[in-house]
Amino acid sequence: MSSGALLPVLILAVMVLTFGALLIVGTGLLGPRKVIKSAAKEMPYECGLPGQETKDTKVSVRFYLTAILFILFDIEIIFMYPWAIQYMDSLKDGSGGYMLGVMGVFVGLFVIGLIWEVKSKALDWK
Amino acid sequence: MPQIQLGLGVDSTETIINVIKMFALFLLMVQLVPLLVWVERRGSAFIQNRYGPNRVGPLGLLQLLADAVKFLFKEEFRPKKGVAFMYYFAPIMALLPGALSFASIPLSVPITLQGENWGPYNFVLQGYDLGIGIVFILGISSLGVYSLLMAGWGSSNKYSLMGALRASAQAISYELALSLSLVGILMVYGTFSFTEIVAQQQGPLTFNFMGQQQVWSFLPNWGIFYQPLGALLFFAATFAEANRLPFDLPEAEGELVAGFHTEYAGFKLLMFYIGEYGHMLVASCLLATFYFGGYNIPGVTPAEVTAFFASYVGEGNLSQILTAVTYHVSLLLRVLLFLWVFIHVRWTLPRFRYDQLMDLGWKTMLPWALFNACATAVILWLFQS
Amino acid sequence: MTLTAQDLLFYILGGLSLASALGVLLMTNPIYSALCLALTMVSLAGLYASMQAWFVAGVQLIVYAGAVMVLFVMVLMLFDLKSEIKAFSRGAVAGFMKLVAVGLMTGAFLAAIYNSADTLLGTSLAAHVDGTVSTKALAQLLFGKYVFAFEAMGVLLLIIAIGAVALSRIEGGTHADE
Amino acid sequence: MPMNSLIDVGLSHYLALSAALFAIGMLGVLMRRNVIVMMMSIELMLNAVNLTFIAFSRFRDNMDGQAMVFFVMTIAAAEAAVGLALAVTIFKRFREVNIRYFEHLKG
Repeated sequence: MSSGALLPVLILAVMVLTFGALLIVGTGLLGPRKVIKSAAKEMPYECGLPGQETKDTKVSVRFYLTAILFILFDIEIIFMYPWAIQYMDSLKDGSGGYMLGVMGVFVGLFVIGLIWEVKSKALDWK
Repeated sequence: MPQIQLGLGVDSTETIINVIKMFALFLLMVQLVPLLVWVERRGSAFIQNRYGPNRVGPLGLLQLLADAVKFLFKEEFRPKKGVAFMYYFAPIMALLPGALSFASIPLSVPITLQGENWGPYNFVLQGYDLGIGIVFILGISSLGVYSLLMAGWGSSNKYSLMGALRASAQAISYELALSLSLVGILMVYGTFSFTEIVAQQQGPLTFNFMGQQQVWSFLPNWGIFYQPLGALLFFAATFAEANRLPFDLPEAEGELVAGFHTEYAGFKLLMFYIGEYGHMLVASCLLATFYFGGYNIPGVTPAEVTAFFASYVGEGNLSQILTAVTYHVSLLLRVLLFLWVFIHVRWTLPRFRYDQLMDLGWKTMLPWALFNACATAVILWLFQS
Repeated sequence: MTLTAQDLLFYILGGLSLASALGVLLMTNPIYSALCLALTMVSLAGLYASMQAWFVAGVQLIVYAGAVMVLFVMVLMLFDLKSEIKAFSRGAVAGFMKLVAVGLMTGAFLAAIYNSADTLLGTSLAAHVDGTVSTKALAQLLFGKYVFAFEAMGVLLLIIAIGAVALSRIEGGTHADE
Repeated sequence: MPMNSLIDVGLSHYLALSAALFAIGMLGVLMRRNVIVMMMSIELMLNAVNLTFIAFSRFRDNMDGQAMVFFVMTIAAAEAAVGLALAVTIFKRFREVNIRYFEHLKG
């Protein structure tokens, strides 16, 4: 099996999706047929309180700010992967110091960004 | 019809064997849920000094079979205002990350089987061997967030949407610490593929200190001795990724009823559990592969084990298969140990509050992971020169 | 005439990415179009992997499908955007003109590709490239030839991190007094 | 290797696919009214360009294409982050994510 072939991944994904779909359709068919429809049952579950469908729930800025900061720091980590992979080789052929310097500057910017985020209370979840 | 060369095997029999092996590995993960739920209920009972399920079958083992059958026959329910497609696709999507990641982890030593008519065929207990193991698993586990968001949005319930957003915010914050702790592993091993990482962990602990080789033969050459802090960060981050206590606030009963899977019942809820336990299984396998020597048995090489079985069973397929089984059992012991740690922590540690949880992720785990990566780089540079 | 795994992959993933790209365009509910775009990103990652660009396929999965699209879906879910009736801009004539313009442009691209099909072919292709080896070659390039661009990326990401937080804190605005 | 041989997939097959994706992305930007969907179409166009880079890097056998894809991804993600932060701020102010409201920014 040539290592690195992508087709098995697709085959497994299709198998998993059909397995899940069969499960859902199967439980649908196996369950009791005469489903008692009642408004109370259909309402979203809110621990017994009558559902108040307020127009716009209080929108917290924190969620999408965390997602934005996640993207930016994730890319900085992804840039570290190629560097980490060849770090041992560059140590062996003597260019370790240069590699360390290049990544030191990059990680320095990463740390400055992180410190600024923490200090600017962007990540406080109060 | 053009003859299709799939990447799966030399001839059609090998391809069929590989496809069956892949599905068997997926079923191995799916049937793990009843086992782990049983261990969890008995274990928590043991911790809280009570019995746990013991009515149905010996030691309550069949309790899970009874639950599964009960779940199968539950009434099909969907909230009226729910978004049908997303409501049904979310549990299916929850299965995908665990299955695809588990299939890429090597579970045993590759062996070669030889029959009279079918040629030498090397068999490895692994779904598929992608050259880039680590990056693939990180990519697939970052897709797990979609099943949370779809479940939250599909059940059109204010609380489950909030639970889904909280769970995904937590999952992505801890993914940073997870991928940063892997940078240390990449530096030490210099490769992405799992088989090479496990191969580099054989033999006694050898590292070069100030230029000359140091061999400590009493310690195995495991990753934990190179990356102790990395292992701790990795394990803690996988707790948060799998929404396990102490990081399971989004699903906590007290907080948001049951978070994103409030409106789910029956087998759909069980599929979310399969996803969660699958994530736990992958995390334990990764921890064993990176830091505890994968399927290596310290002090013994695969050739010796095959020779040992050959002396009893005679040269041929059986001794090869027995070697593969022993190496698989050695990995399984480590994985079960870590799964027990997952369960043990659930019943001993209290739950974090949400702001503490996010602060821990961003303000302590991420800086420590960064420190670990930089410290590894500097130490490697010092030791190397 | 053997259909190798790579051709099969190209047609499966190419079809999947085209279908989901059309889904992004045609779905009126923005959340469905965001999920279709996520599916496009995943199928493109598969296409990169089928072209033996292993590390970039992984990065595409992690960065695009796993981070950028999660941000889009989260923003759409936070703001509770139902499917809009007037999803497409009005004006049949304007719409038709846009379609013609894009059609002409794509036709020009395809004609250029078709005519230059034989000149574009490069050297013989390595059937299988190992993921780690190709990433090391990429790293040599990234820290050798493009080291300045690499540092510029670090600065860009720092600026965006500060900018996004500042943007989310704006209270007033030109019409704040209304 | 003219394009019409459908069996062995060459460089021009990938280029044709990325041209189609680019056209769909452009149509998305021109036709849709919702700002966030327009930004998604821009992401789609950037991905089509990435596909071309990877195709050339694969069939001309040099790695510069993959390094360029790295940088395009960073810039696209940064653009998406700032674009969405802007759209969210405007949405909170005007309660509407329609492109027409953006003229208020003329100031």
